[in-house]
Amino acid sequence: MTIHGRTGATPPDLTSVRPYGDTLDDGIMQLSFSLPVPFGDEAREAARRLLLAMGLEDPQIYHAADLGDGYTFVIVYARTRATIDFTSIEVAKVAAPQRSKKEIEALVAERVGRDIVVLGACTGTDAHTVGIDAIMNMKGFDGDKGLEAYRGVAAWNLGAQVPNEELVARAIELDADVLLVSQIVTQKDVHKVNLTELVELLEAEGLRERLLIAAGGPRIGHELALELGFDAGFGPGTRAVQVASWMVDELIARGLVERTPHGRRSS
Amino acid sequence: MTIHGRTGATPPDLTSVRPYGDTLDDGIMQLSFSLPVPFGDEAREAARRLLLAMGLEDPQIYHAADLGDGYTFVIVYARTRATIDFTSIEVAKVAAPQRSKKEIEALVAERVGRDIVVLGACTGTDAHTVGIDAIMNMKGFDGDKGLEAYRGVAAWNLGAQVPNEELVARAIELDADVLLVSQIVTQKDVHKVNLTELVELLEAEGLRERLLIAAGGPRIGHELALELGFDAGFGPGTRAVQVASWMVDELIARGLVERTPHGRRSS
Amino acid sequence: MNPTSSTVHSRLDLDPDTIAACRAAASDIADDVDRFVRERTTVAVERTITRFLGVDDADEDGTPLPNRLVDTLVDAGRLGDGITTPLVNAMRSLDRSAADVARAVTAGEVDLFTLPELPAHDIRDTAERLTNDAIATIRQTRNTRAERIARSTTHPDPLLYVIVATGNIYEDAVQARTAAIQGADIIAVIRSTGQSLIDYVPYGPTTEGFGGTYATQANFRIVREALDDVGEQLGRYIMLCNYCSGLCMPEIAAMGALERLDMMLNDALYGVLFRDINMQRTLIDQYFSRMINGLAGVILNTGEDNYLTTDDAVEATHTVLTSQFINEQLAFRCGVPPEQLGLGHAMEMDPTLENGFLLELAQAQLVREVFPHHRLKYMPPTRYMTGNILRGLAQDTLFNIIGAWTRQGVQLLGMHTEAMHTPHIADRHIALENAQVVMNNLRDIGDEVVFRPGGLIQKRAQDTLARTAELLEDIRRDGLFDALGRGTFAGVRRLPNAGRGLAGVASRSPDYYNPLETALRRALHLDG
Amino acid sequence: MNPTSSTVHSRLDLDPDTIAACRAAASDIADDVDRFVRERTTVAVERTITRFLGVDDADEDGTPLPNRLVDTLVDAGRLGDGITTPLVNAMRSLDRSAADVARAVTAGEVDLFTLPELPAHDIRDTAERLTNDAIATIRQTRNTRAERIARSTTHPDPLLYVIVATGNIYEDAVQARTAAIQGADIIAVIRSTGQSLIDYVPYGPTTEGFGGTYATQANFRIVREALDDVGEQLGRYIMLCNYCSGLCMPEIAAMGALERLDMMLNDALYGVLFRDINMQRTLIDQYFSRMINGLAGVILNTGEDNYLTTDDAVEATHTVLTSQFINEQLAFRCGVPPEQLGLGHAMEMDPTLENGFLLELAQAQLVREVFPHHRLKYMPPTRYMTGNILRGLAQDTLFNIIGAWTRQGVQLLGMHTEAMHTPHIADRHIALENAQVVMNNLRDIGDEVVFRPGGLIQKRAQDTLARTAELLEDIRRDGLFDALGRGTFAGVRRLPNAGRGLAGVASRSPDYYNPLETALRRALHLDG
Ligand code: B12
Ligand code: B12
Ligand SMILES: Cc1ncc(COP(=O)(O)O)c(C=O)c1O
Ligand SMILES: Cc1ncc(COP(=O)(O)O)c(C=O)c1O
Repeated sequence: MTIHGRTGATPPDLTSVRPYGDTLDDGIMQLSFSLPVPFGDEAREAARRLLLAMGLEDPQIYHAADLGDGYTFVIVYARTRATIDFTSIEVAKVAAPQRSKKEIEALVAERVGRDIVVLGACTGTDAHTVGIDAIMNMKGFDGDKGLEAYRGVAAWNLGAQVPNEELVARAIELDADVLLVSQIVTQKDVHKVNLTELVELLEAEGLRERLLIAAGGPRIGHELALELGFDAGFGPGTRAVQVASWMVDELIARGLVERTPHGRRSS
Repeated sequence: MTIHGRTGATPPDLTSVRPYGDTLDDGIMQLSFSLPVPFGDEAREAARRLLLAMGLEDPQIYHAADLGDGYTFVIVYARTRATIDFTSIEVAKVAAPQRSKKEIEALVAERVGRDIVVLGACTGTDAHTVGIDAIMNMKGFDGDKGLEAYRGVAAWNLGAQVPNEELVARAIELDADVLLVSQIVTQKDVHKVNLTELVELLEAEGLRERLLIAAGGPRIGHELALELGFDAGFGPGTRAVQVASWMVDELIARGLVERTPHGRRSS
Repeated sequence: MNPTSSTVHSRLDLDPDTIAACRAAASDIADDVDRFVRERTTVAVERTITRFLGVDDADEDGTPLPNRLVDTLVDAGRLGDGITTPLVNAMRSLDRSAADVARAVTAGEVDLFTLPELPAHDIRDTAERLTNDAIATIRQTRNTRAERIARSTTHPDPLLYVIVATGNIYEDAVQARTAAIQGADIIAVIRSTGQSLIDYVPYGPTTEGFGGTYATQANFRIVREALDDVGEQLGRYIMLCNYCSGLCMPEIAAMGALERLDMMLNDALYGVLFRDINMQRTLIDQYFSRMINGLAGVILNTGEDNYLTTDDAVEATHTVLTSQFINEQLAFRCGVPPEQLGLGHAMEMDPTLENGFLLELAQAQLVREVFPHHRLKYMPPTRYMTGNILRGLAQDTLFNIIGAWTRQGVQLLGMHTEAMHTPHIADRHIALENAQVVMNNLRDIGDEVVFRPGGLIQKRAQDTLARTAELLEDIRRDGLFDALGRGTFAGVRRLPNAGRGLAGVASRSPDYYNPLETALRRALHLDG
Repeated sequence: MNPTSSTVHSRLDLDPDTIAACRAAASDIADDVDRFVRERTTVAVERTITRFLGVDDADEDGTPLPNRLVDTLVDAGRLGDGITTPLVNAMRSLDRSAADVARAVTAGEVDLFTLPELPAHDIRDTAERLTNDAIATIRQTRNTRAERIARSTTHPDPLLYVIVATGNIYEDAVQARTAAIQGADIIAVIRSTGQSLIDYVPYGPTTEGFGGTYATQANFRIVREALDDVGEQLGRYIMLCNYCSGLCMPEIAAMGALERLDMMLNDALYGVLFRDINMQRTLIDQYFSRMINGLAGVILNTGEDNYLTTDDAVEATHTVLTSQFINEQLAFRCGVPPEQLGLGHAMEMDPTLENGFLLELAQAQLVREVFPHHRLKYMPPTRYMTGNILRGLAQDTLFNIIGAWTRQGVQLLGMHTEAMHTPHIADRHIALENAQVVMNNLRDIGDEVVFRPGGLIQKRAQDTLARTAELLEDIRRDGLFDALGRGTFAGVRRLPNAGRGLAGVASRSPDYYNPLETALRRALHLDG
């Protein structure tokens, strides 16, 4: 990987990268936070010491404000000595090649020979449908059509606030190949709870290995999804075509295209 | 020290204070910084790992932007486990009592009995006079008159970009009691260099003990000033009346009011 | 409250006849709904009555006693008669309070429907006395508010509104206080995700919620006390806001009336579109709920702002205005005066749109002029907020400019962290500071600059108004249910017999008795 | 370049006669200065001539050879004769280049004043040839710029200007490139504190500066190359800016002409007021310096924006306009056309001032209308910026709104960290994003809204113009030196014989010879 633009300037050592304020390796970071202590010089000092305790150097309190009732907000700049080896970083990415809708449809026709059944839902108490609609619905997102528009895909969008139990029941009923789960509300990690529960339900039903499951949402990444036992994760800005490409690839790779209805198997 | 407003809510443990996002002790901090690595998933991951290396937990990349040419900017929220004992914090403060201009003038008349000679300057290459003018000049700052307006004070404002040597020479010439030094430019800690040099020059001239020196500026605090060998430091928002009160107090306390001209002593 | 009034020259050069035509169409639409509603009742309406009669407690499983009581009514197949007769009958027969009767019924000690039936006039006497007490209590609360507001200092509109949403009512109270100290005029306690879909109101103080805190009467009281306390210190009356919309609209309105909430989100259409609540159920609930809000002097907020989170703000602004016209009329039918009517609208265009600010400005001024006496609630950018909190701060700054420029009634402050988390304590501080600085710095801009006659801003507003008039005619012709079925609002389609809560609806039987409704109508000077 | 021109109707309803009267007064004031300047020269002017003749190097102590050469002139008491005659005489006598002569003089091998004097016409022939070469070089650079700009894409005004100020020219270049990629149109390399007070221009690439990086010819070249390179990739011409003001005005202008700088801060009054440079010295320097800028096609920026950092922006805006009128005339005397004239002004009111935004808007529009064809440079909030970077971002957002609204020529982007540090790499990014989003989102607001006739905005502008006319009359009567002595500008008093650099001034002797000045005047179509 090449770093451009530092002609004449010392190049960064990518095995030991540190934040850059206005000079290489100066380690400068901006921080802001609140403390449950009354506003005043002591609060500033507490903020300073906290940063020192965290190993930051030269903390400069740029601003402190009284939030009232014994709370103080601060904005600070400080320097870190920490470094990171950038050359050793490898990020798990959804592996599917970039294909067009047409190519995907051709692939399904050729290699699958039947409709792929896809169920989408926003689960738990989460009522944010815009994301899953963008992936599932005809209209799609940002000019990219959703899965409903694909020949060779039977797409069912179950909408919002779908309990995991219901999703699993519908998966059995419709003999689904792929479940697409959206989780937008993440407070207190409720998305992790919801997603984990789904995996457990599927395992309990003996279905986990027979279908693909993918999660998506603004705070979901591929790595987190894998961690939670999903097959893929899709973050902000995802388009249906990416999901479709991955799903077809993976169904073929896993030999899940030969159909044995779940319903029958689990009965 | 009482914390109000947490009726019914768990009160903070002031011996072990941690940042407060929206729940006591959640440890949430906002950070932003740039890294000299090309924009992309690897850059996000580098930012995340850097925070983990710093001991922060659960780093969430809220935003990453391509700065071009191999640089990436990130905005992150994360949690710290660090705590600070707020009850043990004591901050050195300029000790002088709050007095009015009238009271100060009366005190000078009664206890000093002559004009206190005060020199003000913005030293080195620093050309920011607004701060020192606010303290020295008749007009003052925010409705508070400057030292020129005080009976019993002979105030000399030498202006900007005054070399330390010249300030010391004028101190000798005018037989100064107090030197007030402003430092606004702080890049690469040039203010510390300038202030330290002044102390050394005064010591070399044998003058250090015979006068008071105070520093001021937006990034100067009392503690820093003490560290650098000054008698006091004044930060943003300082008013002349605070400086005057401190100066009279301190001159009296140190017995510097009995006049032995420096000029004579040092000759 | 606002500089523009119908008598004042329109800054947008709007045609008063078109506005009048819109109102006439909306009035017909509302009459239609009104007829439908008056013939029906719901479990929530009946539970509300028990609350006014003094039932407020839960069984050991946490099921509130109003639910237990009304469930027996449903089980008996007598929802269409209303709860009042059997409940008051039991009170009189057993000489016990409503609360005691409820406990006895819950414990299985008493069966409402096997007790001897007292003479109708006996029941009615007691019921009317108890009802009048309830009305008096509401009035008393309203007076208390009025007295406190009279002592309070104010600043120019808009009022500054922020939310707390920690999930823990005690943390909420802490943060509500700090927000008040920082200058907030109104504090809304956001509900936990999912509460609007449960067909009862949780009981007691709660400390576990996701993305919000349960609306319970105890929780209302805790924050109300915190705000009264801090308000006294500040010399300002701090308003408290919560949510009626959902499956318990009138019950929560009742709780709000008792605990002196000042503002409540109250919109059946929101529940239909965004929570998939059955439209029959929630429109009936809304009706009773809004009468209670009306008498309690509560400012009621509608949810049209949400439409632009799922529909396109450039294309679909006329649907917002259309819905506002309808919502206005629906509220008028419940005796809610314009001053208590916080029609919602929002700034939701993509900030990268060239001249988008001018379109947003046109829309905000349009709503302001069409509803000159209403305490409009102006909602901040949400949809196009991203994790880039610094760009977000700029978006919120632009939003605050428009709020001041068009003198909105209530400015729901944008949070620069909107895309990522419910507000942290510092986020509100940053938002309040931004609003205060910006609004003060641009205070009179609305008076000092004029929209170019025939320019982009005027044309945009006029065009939106014209499209609104057309759409209202369509709905007048086909009815509101049909419009909802076609996806007119928010791009969401809903059918009259689908969605949650339909089971809780019943036609009123000839024996239906609801003296509270009668008393409310009387107090609100509503006909019939 | 801008929508308002003198023929177009004034949005502020300004009186054209008052504007004309201001210009007439300023013209007289400038003539006065012009007369004064033409009779004098300075060490800096003479050093500049040596640079154009090809001297560019430093001795082992780092003293530039132009200084060494001109010092011998001063030591010989012959500054009033100018350097051209002795230098060209030496070149001709020794048949060596100017650079070689300079090295020889520095080495003590040659004494300019003991060489035989060649006939005057010989000297003049050579001098004029060399001078014409210099003029050709400047023209060539100017053409190169024009060609590159012709290939470049543009966006609506204002141009976006950001600074780099790391102290290390290589880091500056890195950051200049990233800023260009992010959308900056102009990059200014800020100088190290104190450079403006040293009476020479440092030599070679430098990596150690405080609050900025030394202006050296090598440094100019490094950043110019970086910007040409990145500009090619982007399909945009990226302008480079540096500073003439100080004790070396014309020398730096010469370096800028050679290295294709596009914009230079060039204002003697700035040096007088904010650096305590002697007014005689710097006005003479400015004169020569501006002619060079003028011919080089460099946009020249003045420093009136700074006045409001020490004086009060509400009370003293008329002093800004007054100085701009004078600076315009002074620039016209040097052949600088309006298109190259970047008069500076700023947004510097306390953001907590009620309606302050309206006053700032009035001022920005006033300056825009009074100088319709000028590439006005609009400076961001600095004085009232604090360590509260989030409030700062809002202040900068308001500033960007006014820039777009009044179509300024150049928008110097505010940094939210202004109060605390020179910009970090991310700060510029944040500022550029803010400006782009905001300006696009409000693009045509200036055309779509109108100031209320007779309203606060118009009145404020008219009042400022009236006070300006009065003040210009006073200065016409008493002269510019007197005005500076009275503290008219920036609240700072300066006396004609005080301040730095007076020793470097001399009256021109009857033998004074400066063919470069003559050639410049000719090329710029200036009389006499
Ligand atoms: C629109 C919206 C709403 C609408 C939802 C309407 C609807 N029908 O969806 C309404 C107004 C009803 C609403 C209500 C609430 N909301 Co809301 N809402 C938003 C908002 C503004 C935008 C979300 C959105 O539509 N994004 C656009 C879509 C296209 O992006 P996306 O969801 O990320 O989807 C993309 C990718 O992530 C991916 N993707 C998503 N899912 C999936 C699934 C799969 C399988 C795949 C492959 C890909 C994929 O592909 C999509 C296209 O690229 C956000 C704030 C924001 N700016 O993000 C808050 C936000 C999500 N809401 C929030 C909350 C808390 C609520 C409420 C609880 C209360 C409140 N604060 O308003 C209620 C209750 C909601 C509930 N029970 O779930 C919080 C969540 C906080 C958190 N992180 O936990 C947010 C962040 C706002 C906030 N700061 O408070 N909300
Ligand atoms: C005004 C100003 C200027 C004016 C100065 C005019 C003048 N005659 O003073 C001009 C335009 C000339 C200028 C030029 C430059 N400036 Co300047 N300037 C500022 C600005 C906007 C405001 C400073 C100010 O006047 N504050 C108001 C006064 C009242 O506050 P104060 O100084 O803090 O003083 C108070 C207290 O600190 C205290 N105090 C101060 N001194 C003393 C002394 C004593 C003894 C006591 C008791 C108390 C005391 O009391 C005062 C009253 O309460 C700041 C940015 C900002 N918003 O702060 C940048 C700033 C200070 N400038 C800066 C720089 C780098 C420069 C330049 C090098 C280039 C540039 N970027 O513009 C040049 C060169 C300056 C030089 N050689 O020193 C940087 C400094 C960065 C750093 N931390 O090192 C800043 C922070 C801007 C930036 N981000 O780049 N500047
Ligand atoms: C009218 C209305 N009611 C209720 C709500 C909140 O409802 P819930 O608690 O279901 O999220 C909103 C939120 O935007 C609203 O606009
Ligand atoms: C006209 C002008 N010249 C020069 C400068 C910078 O000068 P110095 O390098 O002396 O700080 C400024 C800075 O604001 C200016 O406005």
